[in-house]
Amino acid sequence: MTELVETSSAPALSLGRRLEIVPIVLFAAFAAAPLLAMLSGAEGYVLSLLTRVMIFGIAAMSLDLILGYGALVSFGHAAFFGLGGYAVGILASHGIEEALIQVPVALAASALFALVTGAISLRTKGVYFIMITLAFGQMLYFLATSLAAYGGDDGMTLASRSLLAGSTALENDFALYGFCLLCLFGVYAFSRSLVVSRFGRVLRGTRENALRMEAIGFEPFRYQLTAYVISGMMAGLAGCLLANQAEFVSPAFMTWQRSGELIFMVVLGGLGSLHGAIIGAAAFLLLEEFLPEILHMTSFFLAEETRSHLAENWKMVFGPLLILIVLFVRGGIMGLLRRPRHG
Amino acid sequence: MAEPMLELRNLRKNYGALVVTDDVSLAVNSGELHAVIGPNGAGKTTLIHQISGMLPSNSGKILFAGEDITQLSMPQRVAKGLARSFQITSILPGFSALENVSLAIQARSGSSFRFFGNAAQERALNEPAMDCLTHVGLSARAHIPAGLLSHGEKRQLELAIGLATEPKLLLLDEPLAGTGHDESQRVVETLRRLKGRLTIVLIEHDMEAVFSLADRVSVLVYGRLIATDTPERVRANPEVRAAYLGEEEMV
Amino acid sequence: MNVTIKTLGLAAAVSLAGLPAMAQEKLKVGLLLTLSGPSAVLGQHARDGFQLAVKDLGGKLGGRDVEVIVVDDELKPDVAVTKVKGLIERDKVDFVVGPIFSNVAVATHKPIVDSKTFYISVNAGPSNLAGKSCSPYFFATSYQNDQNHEVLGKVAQNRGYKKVYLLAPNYQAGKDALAGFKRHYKGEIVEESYVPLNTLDFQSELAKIASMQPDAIFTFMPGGMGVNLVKQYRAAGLADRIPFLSAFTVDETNLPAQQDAAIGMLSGSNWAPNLDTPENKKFVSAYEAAYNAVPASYAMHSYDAALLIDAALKATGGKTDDKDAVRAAIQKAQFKSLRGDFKFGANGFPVQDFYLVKAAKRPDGKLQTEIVEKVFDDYTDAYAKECTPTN
Amino acid sequence: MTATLLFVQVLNGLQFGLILFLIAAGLTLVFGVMDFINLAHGVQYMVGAYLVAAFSAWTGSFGWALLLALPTALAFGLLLEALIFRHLYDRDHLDQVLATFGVILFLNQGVKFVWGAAPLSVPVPELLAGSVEIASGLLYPVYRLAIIAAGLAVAAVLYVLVNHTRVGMLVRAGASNAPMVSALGVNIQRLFMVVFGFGAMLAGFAGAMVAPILSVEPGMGDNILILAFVVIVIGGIGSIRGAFLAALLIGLVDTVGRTFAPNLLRLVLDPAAASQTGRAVAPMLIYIFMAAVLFFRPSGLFPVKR
Repeated sequence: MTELVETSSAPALSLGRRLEIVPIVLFAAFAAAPLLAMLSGAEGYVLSLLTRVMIFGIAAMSLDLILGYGALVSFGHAAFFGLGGYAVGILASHGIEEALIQVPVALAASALFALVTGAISLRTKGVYFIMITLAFGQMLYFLATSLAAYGGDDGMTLASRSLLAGSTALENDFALYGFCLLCLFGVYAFSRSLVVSRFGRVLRGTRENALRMEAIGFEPFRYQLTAYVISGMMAGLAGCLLANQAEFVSPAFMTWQRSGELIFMVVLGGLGSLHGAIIGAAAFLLLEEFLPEILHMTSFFLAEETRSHLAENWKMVFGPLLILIVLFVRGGIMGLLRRPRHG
Repeated sequence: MAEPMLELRNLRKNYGALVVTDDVSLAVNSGELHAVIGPNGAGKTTLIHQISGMLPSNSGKILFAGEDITQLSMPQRVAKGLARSFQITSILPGFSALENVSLAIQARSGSSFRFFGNAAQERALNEPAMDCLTHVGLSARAHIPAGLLSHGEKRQLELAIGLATEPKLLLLDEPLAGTGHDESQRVVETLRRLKGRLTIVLIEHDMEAVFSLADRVSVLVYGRLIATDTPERVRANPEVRAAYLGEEEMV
Repeated sequence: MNVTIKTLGLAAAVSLAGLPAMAQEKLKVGLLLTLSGPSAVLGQHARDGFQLAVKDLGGKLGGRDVEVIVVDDELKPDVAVTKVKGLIERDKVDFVVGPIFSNVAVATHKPIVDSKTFYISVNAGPSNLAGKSCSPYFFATSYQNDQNHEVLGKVAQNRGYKKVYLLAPNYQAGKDALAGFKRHYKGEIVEESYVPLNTLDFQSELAKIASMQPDAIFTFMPGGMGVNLVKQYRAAGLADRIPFLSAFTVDETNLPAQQDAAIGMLSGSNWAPNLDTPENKKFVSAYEAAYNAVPASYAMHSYDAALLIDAALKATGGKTDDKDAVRAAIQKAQFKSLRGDFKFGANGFPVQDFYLVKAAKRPDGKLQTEIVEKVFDDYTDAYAKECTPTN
Repeated sequence: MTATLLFVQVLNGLQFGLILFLIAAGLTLVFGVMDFINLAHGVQYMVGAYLVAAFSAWTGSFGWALLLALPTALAFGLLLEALIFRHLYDRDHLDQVLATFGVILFLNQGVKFVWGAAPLSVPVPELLAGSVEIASGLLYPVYRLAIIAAGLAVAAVLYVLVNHTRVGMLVRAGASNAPMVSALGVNIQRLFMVVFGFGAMLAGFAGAMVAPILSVEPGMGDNILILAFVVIVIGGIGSIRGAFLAALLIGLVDTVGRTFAPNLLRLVLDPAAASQTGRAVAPMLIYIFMAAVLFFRPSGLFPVKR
């Protein structure tokens, strides 16, 4: 009987293997990017942009964990970004610049916030869940704007990046890039392990049919809350990194628009594939950065003034682009990657 | 006889003025296959929901193997050995048939707060799951996504999932509903094989199946139990005949 | 002149970077401004003012052809940080001009001055950049944020108002504004009221003001909030009974929407379109002709920023390599500022005159602010003494 | 004096709440009947305001501008429905969110493209320009009273439409069970169109009504959209009655709470701490209120039975 188990699971596995090429290429590209950055002559800029992509990739992936695998649409996920950022900022302003202290504090704060708000939010379902997570996100946002001692609305600049076990290595853009890549990979590997683990299987099962899961003896609440806490901690980690990348913390990290952007990244990349979320984050940020220029370049046949006008109004192109993606590409960018193989 | 496996004492469920089940008292003996029949709208499914813990009761008590479980949640009751199926098939359509069952095995074997290791490849889970599938005759379809199974196969699968929780008591809500003749024969066969090995409470409209399988039959009309007895005597009960008159033909 | 939005994409930057670029000959100036969202109009004034100056100077600054690269900070500080790195490292700009908002200035200050690029603010003047965190690479052609508010505080004090009602949005700039007002006003403050940012409806505040009957109100309500407040203040019949003092609330970016409701309302400023100098008259009429709007102070600051760069580079012979020489040239730059007298203090902020201005309708029907009286002469900001330039 | 102040604040809360209701009504219907999350509902409010601004500049009369803006807003809503939204009804919520966010980006930039970034202004109509004195020295603008009257009138019309007409019956049925309605042989596509167009027009009407008192600017619909979502969630999705009460509650909590929260805090804290805490808490009030409502009533105050 066990033979049967292994042989007939083969087709499913090979399909899985074929798709494995996407994350491999993705991480290889991230690993190779610093070389490219050195050649570009604008390494600080390229690194800073790609570091941002990876940081948002972590945050988007953390959201995908509960959104794609748990069907929990958190509309307040940017709050964790802020928690992570402010943990770094506030500790640094009191002279504690050691990442080995800052990061655990950030994770603990995120976990606590997720535990409390998650326990309340998970009482609700569907759109009510979306809105109650938004409410908690907004509360934290307004709390941050009222922290006059820490810059209030303007936010605060970090004197320097965090120390890593006493060394100032992270001041180097390459080192920070490497550190973020390591975090991204770590979070990715953990998430991949998580979704196929016993825990992840319960989470996925709950997404498909919560009642059935209860009828075989699982309390969905406990698993969803745990997932929410884990996801919040990952996003909190991303917040620590963002504070270090921008060397700056502000309430703007946690506006509801930012939470919305994270959802868009996940959906854009394709739900429930983890690396899809990273790709979605990359697509979103790179489009935001380069769409104006792309428009400017591709409209070479128009008058210069019209071209700048077009570039300035890039959102008039970005908007319809999103609509077209939704209408014609099911399953986001990962859906697009998958499609030709299925013929 | 030892104490009953399941005992209901004056169980009641109402939505405002609408009383769905009223003063239901019933004892199901260990090892018995106990059928609950009644016309449409009699409150049979509600009764199952109350017993399984999906719906809270307004008053009354539920005792399971002598223990009061009235206040326990559904998952807690499952952990005590009380499993159920649903009238409208409830499975995980995106999971393979095997995974559907092995999740039920997972629920009772060790912690599910494990974040590492591929659960789909745990032999300790897959092998007993495969046994359950074999038991209901679905082993050949183990790796098909459950959503793609035929209706009858889904009913079989639900049975397998129920069995996988290793219940002492199995609550089955119309396991034959919507199945074709051949499929329903297969389910009846499976039930016959299970009979005696565990206690079963069966709700079913198919009277042929009920009277061929059941040790005892209870009749629920307008939320009240009007009779509990052996199939033969229930069939002869004039009150039951009156309740069913015009509803459907008694066998 | 060659005004372009960033011309090279990432891919292009990567492939072309090795080549000796011809553009190296050109002077590059990055404009970092808020050009999207509700506050975009402020950025537009600043952008247009700068481009007008470049045009008036024949497409050259300090004798060099100039390429102006405009980027939108989207009013997101962390986005701005990345955009700034792009300007500095990819586009290799010699100057960054901008931003409008203080939070963007605070966030981008470090990467810009760390790279030893000159940063010339055309509006934002947060207190720490004027004081403790001042930098030899940061200059402002505008003011320190508090100064316009101080003008009104001084006016309220001079006019002998006994009771003043203060109103500001509940965020840092709002708190700074009220602090600035109180620096020179010593009378009674009947209420210090903070409303949530992006408040649209001030009816409840107006009810409180009407019931308290103060001698004047002072407020800081930038953007759409200011439009709403002014219209509602007028509609509530308060405008003729209780003087309305404000900063960044009644200006040329808001007047087209406030219309007649704003007429007679008082503000503090370092300039007004009707300031009587030949340069200013020429600027205002040229701006109106080109952009069909009366310029606001943002346009003036950024026009001046271009004049400043032009004057400084003329002094260095067009060279930008010797940072100390450029800095010295900026510090001492001689140019005809649109506002008349202009010189830099030690902290890189201007020492200038401030006026009480009043919204008025011109004969042609357009609205603008007009000077009522000079309040401060050669005024230095309050934080300059905290600035001890080091690097 | 405090009593008058309270009265004025209640009037303000009422006015704000009614504007919110006009927007939330369409949103809750579209959501309840079609199970469609329309983030672009806020930009329809903005479009209404811009239309009135444009038409009143053209005709010189607010009345004419309003008369022209309403059908245009309706037509615009129907155009969006036909071009984009119709293809999204059977998609999951996230797809709808993403696509309608695209519409927001496009239209926010679009109005800036057409009308410029500077806020526009609409004069208060001559007829309603004055103020009435409601207590000595306390003036209240007539136009705001007109908004309250218009809002209540629309609410009454909606009540009649939803409860006493055939379309209303279908809408109510659709909110609780859409498949059943289509099984009854109703052209569900047309019902959706009607509901959608009507919702768009209501939002446009709200935008048109506030244009004379608020600045008309790009992005003006974004924050109000979030508030409208707060309203429909508190009210219970699909419930017009719930939206009405929740909108008034939110209006009152926001206006009255903001003024009196610091006063209440002063009872327990010293004045400085009270005003500081009050300042921090004020903007959170409606969110705290929403979280509290959902804590005790996870499906809102008036859940539609499904």
